[in-house]
Amino acid sequence: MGQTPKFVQGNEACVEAALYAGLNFFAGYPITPSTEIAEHLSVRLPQLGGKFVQMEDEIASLCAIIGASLTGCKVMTATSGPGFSLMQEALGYAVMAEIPCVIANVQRGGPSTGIPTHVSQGDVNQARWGTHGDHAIIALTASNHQDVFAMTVEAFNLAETYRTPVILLFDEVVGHMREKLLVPEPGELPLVERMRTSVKEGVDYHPYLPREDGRLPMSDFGGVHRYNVTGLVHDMWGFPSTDPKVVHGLLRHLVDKIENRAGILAHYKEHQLEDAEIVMISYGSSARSALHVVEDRRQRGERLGLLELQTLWPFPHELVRRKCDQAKAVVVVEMNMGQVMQAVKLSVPQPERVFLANRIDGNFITPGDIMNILRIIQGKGV
Amino acid sequence: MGQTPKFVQGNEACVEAALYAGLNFFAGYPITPSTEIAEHLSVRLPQLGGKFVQMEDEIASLCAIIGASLTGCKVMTATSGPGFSLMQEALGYAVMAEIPCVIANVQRGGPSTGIPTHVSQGDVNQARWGTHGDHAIIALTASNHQDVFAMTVEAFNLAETYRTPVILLFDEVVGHMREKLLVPEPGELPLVERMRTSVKEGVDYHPYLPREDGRLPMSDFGGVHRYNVTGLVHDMWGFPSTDPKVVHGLLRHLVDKIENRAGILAHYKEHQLEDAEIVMISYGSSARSALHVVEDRRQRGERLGLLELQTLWPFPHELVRRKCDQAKAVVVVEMNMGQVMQAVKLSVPQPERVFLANRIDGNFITPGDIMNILRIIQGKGV
Amino acid sequence: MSVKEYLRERFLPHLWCPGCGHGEVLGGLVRAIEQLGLSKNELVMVSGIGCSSRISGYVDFHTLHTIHGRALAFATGVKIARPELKLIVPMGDGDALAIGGNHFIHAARRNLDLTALVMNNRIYGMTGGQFSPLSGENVSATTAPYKTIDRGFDIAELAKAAGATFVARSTTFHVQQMIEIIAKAITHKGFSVVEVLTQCPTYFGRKNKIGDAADMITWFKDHTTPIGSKAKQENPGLIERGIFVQKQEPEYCEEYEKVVARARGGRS
Amino acid sequence: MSVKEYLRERFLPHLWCPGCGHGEVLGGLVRAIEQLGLSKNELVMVSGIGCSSRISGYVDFHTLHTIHGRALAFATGVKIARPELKLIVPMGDGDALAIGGNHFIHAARRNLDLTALVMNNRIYGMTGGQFSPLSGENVSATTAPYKTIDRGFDIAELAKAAGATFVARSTTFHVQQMIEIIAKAITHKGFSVVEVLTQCPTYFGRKNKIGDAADMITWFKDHTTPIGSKAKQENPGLIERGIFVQKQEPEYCEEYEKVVARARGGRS
Amino acid sequence: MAKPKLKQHHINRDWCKGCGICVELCPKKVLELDDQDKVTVVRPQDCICCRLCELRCPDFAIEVETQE
Amino acid sequence: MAKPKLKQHHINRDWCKGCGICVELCPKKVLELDDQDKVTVVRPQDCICCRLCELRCPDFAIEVETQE
Amino acid sequence: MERCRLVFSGSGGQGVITAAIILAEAAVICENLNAVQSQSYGAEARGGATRSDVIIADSAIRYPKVIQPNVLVCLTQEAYNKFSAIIRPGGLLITDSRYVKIQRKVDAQQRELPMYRSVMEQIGKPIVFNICMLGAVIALTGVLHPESIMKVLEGRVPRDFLELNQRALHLGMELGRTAAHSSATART
Amino acid sequence: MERCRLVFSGSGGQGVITAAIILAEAAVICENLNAVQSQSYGAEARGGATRSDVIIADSAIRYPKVIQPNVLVCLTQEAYNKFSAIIRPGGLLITDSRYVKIQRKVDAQQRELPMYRSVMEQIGKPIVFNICMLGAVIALTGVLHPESIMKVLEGRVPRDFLELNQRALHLGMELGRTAAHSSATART
Ligand SMILES: Cc1ncc(C[n+]2csc(CCOP(=O)(O)OP(=O)(O)O)c2C)c(N)n1
Ligand SMILES: Cc1ncc(C[n+]2csc(CCOP(=O)(O)OP(=O)(O)O)c2C)c(N)n1
Ligand code: SF4
Ligand code: SF4
Ligand code: SF4
Ligand code: SF4
Repeated sequence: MGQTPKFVQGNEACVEAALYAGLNFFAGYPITPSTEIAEHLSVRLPQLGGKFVQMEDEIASLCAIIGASLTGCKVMTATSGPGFSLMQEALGYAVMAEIPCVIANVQRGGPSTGIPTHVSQGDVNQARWGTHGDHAIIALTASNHQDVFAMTVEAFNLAETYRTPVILLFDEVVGHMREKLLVPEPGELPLVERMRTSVKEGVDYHPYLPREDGRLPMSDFGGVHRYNVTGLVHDMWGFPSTDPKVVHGLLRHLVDKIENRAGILAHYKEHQLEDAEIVMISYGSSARSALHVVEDRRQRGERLGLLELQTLWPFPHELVRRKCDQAKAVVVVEMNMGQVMQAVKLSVPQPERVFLANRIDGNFITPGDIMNILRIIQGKGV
Repeated sequence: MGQTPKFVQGNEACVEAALYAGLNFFAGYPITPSTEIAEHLSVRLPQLGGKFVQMEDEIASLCAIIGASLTGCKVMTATSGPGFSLMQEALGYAVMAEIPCVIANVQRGGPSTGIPTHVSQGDVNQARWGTHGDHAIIALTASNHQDVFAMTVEAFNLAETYRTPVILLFDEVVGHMREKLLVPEPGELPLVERMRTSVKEGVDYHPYLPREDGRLPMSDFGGVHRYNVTGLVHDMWGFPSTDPKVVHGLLRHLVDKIENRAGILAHYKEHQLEDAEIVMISYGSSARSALHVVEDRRQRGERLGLLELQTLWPFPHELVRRKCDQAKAVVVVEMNMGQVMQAVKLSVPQPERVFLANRIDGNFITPGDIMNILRIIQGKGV
Repeated sequence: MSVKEYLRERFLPHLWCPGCGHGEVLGGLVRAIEQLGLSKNELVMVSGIGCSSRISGYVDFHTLHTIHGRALAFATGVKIARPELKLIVPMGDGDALAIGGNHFIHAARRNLDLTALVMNNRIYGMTGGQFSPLSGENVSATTAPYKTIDRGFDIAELAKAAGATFVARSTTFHVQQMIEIIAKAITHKGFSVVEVLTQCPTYFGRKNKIGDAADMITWFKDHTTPIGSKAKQENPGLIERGIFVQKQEPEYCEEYEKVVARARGGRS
Repeated sequence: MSVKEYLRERFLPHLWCPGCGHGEVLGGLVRAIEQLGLSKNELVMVSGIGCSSRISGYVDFHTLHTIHGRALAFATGVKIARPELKLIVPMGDGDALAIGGNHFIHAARRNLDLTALVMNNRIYGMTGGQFSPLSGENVSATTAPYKTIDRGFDIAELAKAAGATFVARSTTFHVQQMIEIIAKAITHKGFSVVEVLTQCPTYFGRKNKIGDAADMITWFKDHTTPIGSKAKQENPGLIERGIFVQKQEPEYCEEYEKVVARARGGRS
Repeated sequence: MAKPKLKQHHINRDWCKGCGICVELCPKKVLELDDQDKVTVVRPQDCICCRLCELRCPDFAIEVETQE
Repeated sequence: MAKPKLKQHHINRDWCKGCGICVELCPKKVLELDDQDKVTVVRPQDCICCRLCELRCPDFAIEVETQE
Repeated sequence: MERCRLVFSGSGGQGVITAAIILAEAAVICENLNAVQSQSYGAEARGGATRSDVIIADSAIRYPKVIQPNVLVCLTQEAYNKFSAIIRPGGLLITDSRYVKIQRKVDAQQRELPMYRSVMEQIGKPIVFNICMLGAVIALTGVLHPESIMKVLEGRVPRDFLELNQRALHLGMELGRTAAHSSATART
Repeated sequence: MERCRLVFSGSGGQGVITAAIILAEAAVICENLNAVQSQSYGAEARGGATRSDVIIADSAIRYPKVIQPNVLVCLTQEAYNKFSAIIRPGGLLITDSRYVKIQRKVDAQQRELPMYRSVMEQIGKPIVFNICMLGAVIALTGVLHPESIMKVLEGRVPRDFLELNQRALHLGMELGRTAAHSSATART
């Protein structure tokens, strides 16, 4: 049955993927345009014996899934801009306490209440820097439902692998549009399960002592190991410490476990980059318009290619540098004022060759919008 | 009397400056290491007939001062990391509704609860990107009490001039240490007062129609002009709109009014930069250690200089480029993992010549720490 | 002044669905204000986010449309800064008591002199019909396909326990009572809470098969009763209408004046 | 098991000030648990931030030291995910009812089966003595140099109105009663709230010239009385001690089982 | 005071959304919706001027004008 | 049941913070603080083994051991 | 290659969005084509004109919105006024004769069909108005087979309502066919 | 040029921080010098050893912390154990003889003064213990004039407590002087 296609919204594809990945606890608070994720889960989770809870707000939602994660559940919450802003404190806690959890942010127009029902990709930098203090984060995105499915599964896998919150940065267009989805057969996509400690009862268990491979086996609350979890800087047992060595060690660990793996964490797709003179870089729904342009112009012989980023954080600087080194010009296509463009400029040797094709008026960026910019760039004789 | 020195904490210097600037409404919620700001104001404001309110949390605190600002008050709140994270949604509202207000974040060790009583400068990027959606922000900082005073007054002035929230990004060391403060005589420092509309009763007043000089005159709640304030995208009357032209226009206005003025907004101090081969860039308390090093090494004939940034956002790219163009090496001294260093790399032509001298273990960075890095760099033969 | 003069007529017809009770509450509110003959310049309306909160767009007062759940926090700032202004804070049930619950109980505790108007349709309308903390058990909603299990708040009880000094409830069926109560609440010195049971035909009505707007309004007639009525004793399931609490206690802004006096008296 | 076996002795002496009542509450709690003979592996303690919340570091349970005001939200996740675990959620008065007020009333509304233990010292200890929503009027604090004007919450009233099914109050003077009540609260099925009046000699005591820890404890003896006592009628100013509410109502996790049943029954 | 006599119903067809509240809750069944789903007065003679339609209309679409 | 007889007070001087709670609230004034501000038993014979000092000590620093 | 770009418009209650979903789903599930459906949301989706876009194609669809529909359906005057201008020159414009008075002339084949009236007269249940509309669209465009629509409906509506929907679908197809013949030359 | 770097340490209740502030404030307000005072906070400032740093100089002070004090005061054993090692070689180490038992030998001039005992015996009010300590520091270092301290105290303590503080200050200065003479050679 897995192979009979479904015709669903992107938000529903995210739900199907989460369940495929083993989600069994969701807590959330409704907000446009992410609400369908909660709505579909309120139907599906109870059927599977999982837990669906509607909390009093987004802060409580994230706190609740963190608590549930510590009991061994695979957990998720979903929100949009304003709710994501409210989650920033608890997000930092999940980073600090190294709690596997997934947070979907289906982006809408901001800042503030903005244009709630219109599309935007304005939360990219917030996903990276929204909570206080130095930290690292993983953020994934996708442009079509099959990829929404794949990236959602990957989000759960990375959350478990690195004991970290993972952000799914979708947008209103992908979240709300309906298209075909083929749900993979069980086993078709690899799943990373909670790594539980092999330490026996009575033997000293260190919840925050990384193994050689960097992973930190966990022990479910209610199990035989009783330890402490805190948002304070803590030692390998999870107890508060202000010892400078401990502080330095913990903060480096939290950042390095992710930043040092930017290479292997980099998910992306490329379209006709081989001989591309102009490399477009895009992600999420904007990548659909960008790809439309590539396919359209290629027919007319223009040497145009697209690098579609699926991992936004840690930013794949190395990948971007590599893919762009032949390019005469790099055009970042996004629906914000150039948040990813800034990161691209940091990646390439010639930042002055990086251009922005964007739209910020709440409407979905069209191939025409992109073409207009390309004309200008080409006019520049690039 | 203004000229008899006071011996105070940095937090108290901030309080004196806020009152000097005309603060008459403060709402806050205690948190280390910013609490002294609230404590001192709870003594001083009532004496002056101003309003001091302790709210139920930080969210309510920021909301309350926004409301008070609309009645014509000069307003402020103060917090630290976790509270600042909670304020992100309301901060975006202040940006969107263009509400003059000042938010002091006395930084402590993060992420999460982190090391509450220890110093850090880890919230620099959060100040820029903490709330959802594209936006611009002004953030100021200082390294000594006289500058804390000056920058606090400037924060109120800029908030009024640009109808925007302004963030004071101090840190635990400056906030808690005591040193001399000379409170300027009244009139000694220029003050920007609330610009109220000259439009008469009955005549159509546009709260969100910028004048040629870009300023938007306000009308106090309770006055003769009744208008609407909202966090939704809105037209020049303040009423919700989803018209793409209105959306585009408003978002550009919100960002351009600040980003386009990065030059004139750039406050800084320079120490012996003229012939400096190594330019150190620092801010806040770290700049004290950096300056210590400059003065110390200059005696030994090393050509070392310091650019102390007081405006962190909008980032003074142009200034930094100019001040560094003679330098063999640029060393950013900060107590985080290189947040300002990233911005500096974006400013200078040779990012590879930018180095980081930092400390992240909760202890205050020492001149010795900086010297060690300098040795390494010099070892690199730079 | 006529009722319509309190409205921003240019924005009518409003964005609410046909039969939405929020329009009736808006009508009740402006009629109450018209009866009190208040001047528009002394009126400030602060609302949050929700269909209900859009009410602030339609009244010709100083209007502050804020963020979800925080209306009372913003209002606290406005009121303490300018105690002479009259504040009206309409909120949806979710706005007031889901995400906004904490500001609700704290504003009540401070006995701040303003009127909190809870437009309780027992659902999240704006986001498309999810259940709210006022839905109560056994209600269908887009996030409760198997019916709700959460118990609902009793707004009046909660407001009372938190310290509100005026607490009342009415419905969109009992329009005259609604107007009368809102007028009393506005004139009350201190924190006043008026809960109006109102209909969301689009979501609550449809999802729970209560019929159209008129049927929902009739439901309020059949399922409510005056406070302490005999009917209530016979059928405890009935919801009471009327004024539950009305008492004088120290009001925050007045108390603050004393703080200023003490400070000026130099006691520290 | 002996009382000490429930403690992480290696961390004693704890970080609380000399005479801090939080230590007495810790003692009362572990003694209650010892009497109930609960196994450490089935116990989860979730606390927020504050001096009080540091209690989770000293008990040898599964301990979750979270963020300020959110303990009950985290606890909601733990409990619903693993209903068989026993949850104890100690909070300071600020933690529970200032920033945490919303989660407090919503956890009560859901009647989630856990024990909320409010260690009420009427002050923010951790941050150095600012007033709290429980300070009440006429109290001196570092942010109330001219004394407080805010009225205080009545935790018991609020918990009751919000839907708690077990509500009680004791003090650090009445240690035996405290132990007994905590034990009853833990065994109660549903949301139980125990408020313990406790002393912060360092800030509340000093600022309000009540004397040392022992004097503060004695204050509790002189200013409290059993619920409904004659003394209360004669002197309404007295604070009542004892169990205010104890009733059985549908518990959230049990109700959720029904949702699963309905879903599996395919009703949708 | 003499009970008021109806002068006329003022109906704002642009504002009326045809929700039917006034129609169904009019004690005298004075009102109906036309084929455009707008309210119309079909039995003015029965109107007792209780104004409930006016007060309950969510859209300010109906006003009852009375004599003296 | 026979009222318990005191065997001894176990005092943990490392844990005792000298707050004086046990001293001041002991109904029989059995305890005192020494010059190091640590609790000591000065009138064991008066002890009625009510254990209030044990129960009220915030620091688990005093335990009352009784015979049978 | 793209087969068809459609825009269905009307008022909230009329079910135009559902119709669009059914059509697109039928294309994907039953005829193994690609299809995307999207719609305009709005806090103001309370009342006002709703719109739903559908693209049906053999190949992958990248840009999911419809800028110039070659089939435009308007079921209310407001929708007609708002959207009629966007139709592709020579496209097909379907309106309901009860709700829409054609005003502006546009370069398109205009079909005013008495869909609502017929549904009320012959079936008496307004809920299937949108299915009737679907029938007309299929008859006039031949973009999909009616069986595909029925198959999707089977998965969506309770058994005892199926027959009702089937009748509405066929009713719409009739209206469409007759219109097609009658005014083959009515190109305005 | 820097005149003096001091570290005062003890337990929370002893008022070492207040003493440090008074000293630094006196330098700034009364002797027109520069001074910085800072202290170690800690959620664990509940009990534990507190520490306060003071730097006094003629010129501007940049780095505000004291790494190697040339004057170290320890009023509890815990503070002594924790901090005695950081003293500058040849520096001045002042301890209270009731609370601190000197153990480790450090390259410094060690002064064990019976400050607490003297305060209790001659004044009977423990609150002025820290002022007595200040007196000793001044006598032993001459870093400031006692009048400056008194001037600052006037601004801080209620009038009727002034005399008390003055006595404590002088008591401390005596203890300091005698110690200075008695053990001029006690350099260990
Ligand atoms: C922080 C935040 N979370 C969630 C939302 C989404 N949201 C908007 S209104 C609303 C609730 C609406 O329900 P209610 O307050 O009862 O008002 P109603 O629409 O029913 O009148 C929600 C959840 C938001 N705008 N902001
Ligand atoms: C979001 C946030 N705001 C503020 C703080 C600072 N803070 C820590 S504990 C506390 C209150 C402590 O008082 P209470 O909860 O009554 O516990 P106590 O310390 O008195 O035991 C505050 C305001 C914080 N840690 N996080
Ligand atoms: S959705 Fe419900 S609450 Fe919102 S406008 Fe429509 S009827 Fe009113
Ligand atoms: S400050 Fe108060 S609450 Fe905190 S530990 Fe000390 S006595 Fe206890
Ligand atoms: S006034 Fe009363 S009787 Fe007359 S139409 Fe309106 S509701 Fe009916
Ligand atoms: S109560 Fe405990 S800590 Fe306090 S003095 Fe007695 S034994 Fe020591």
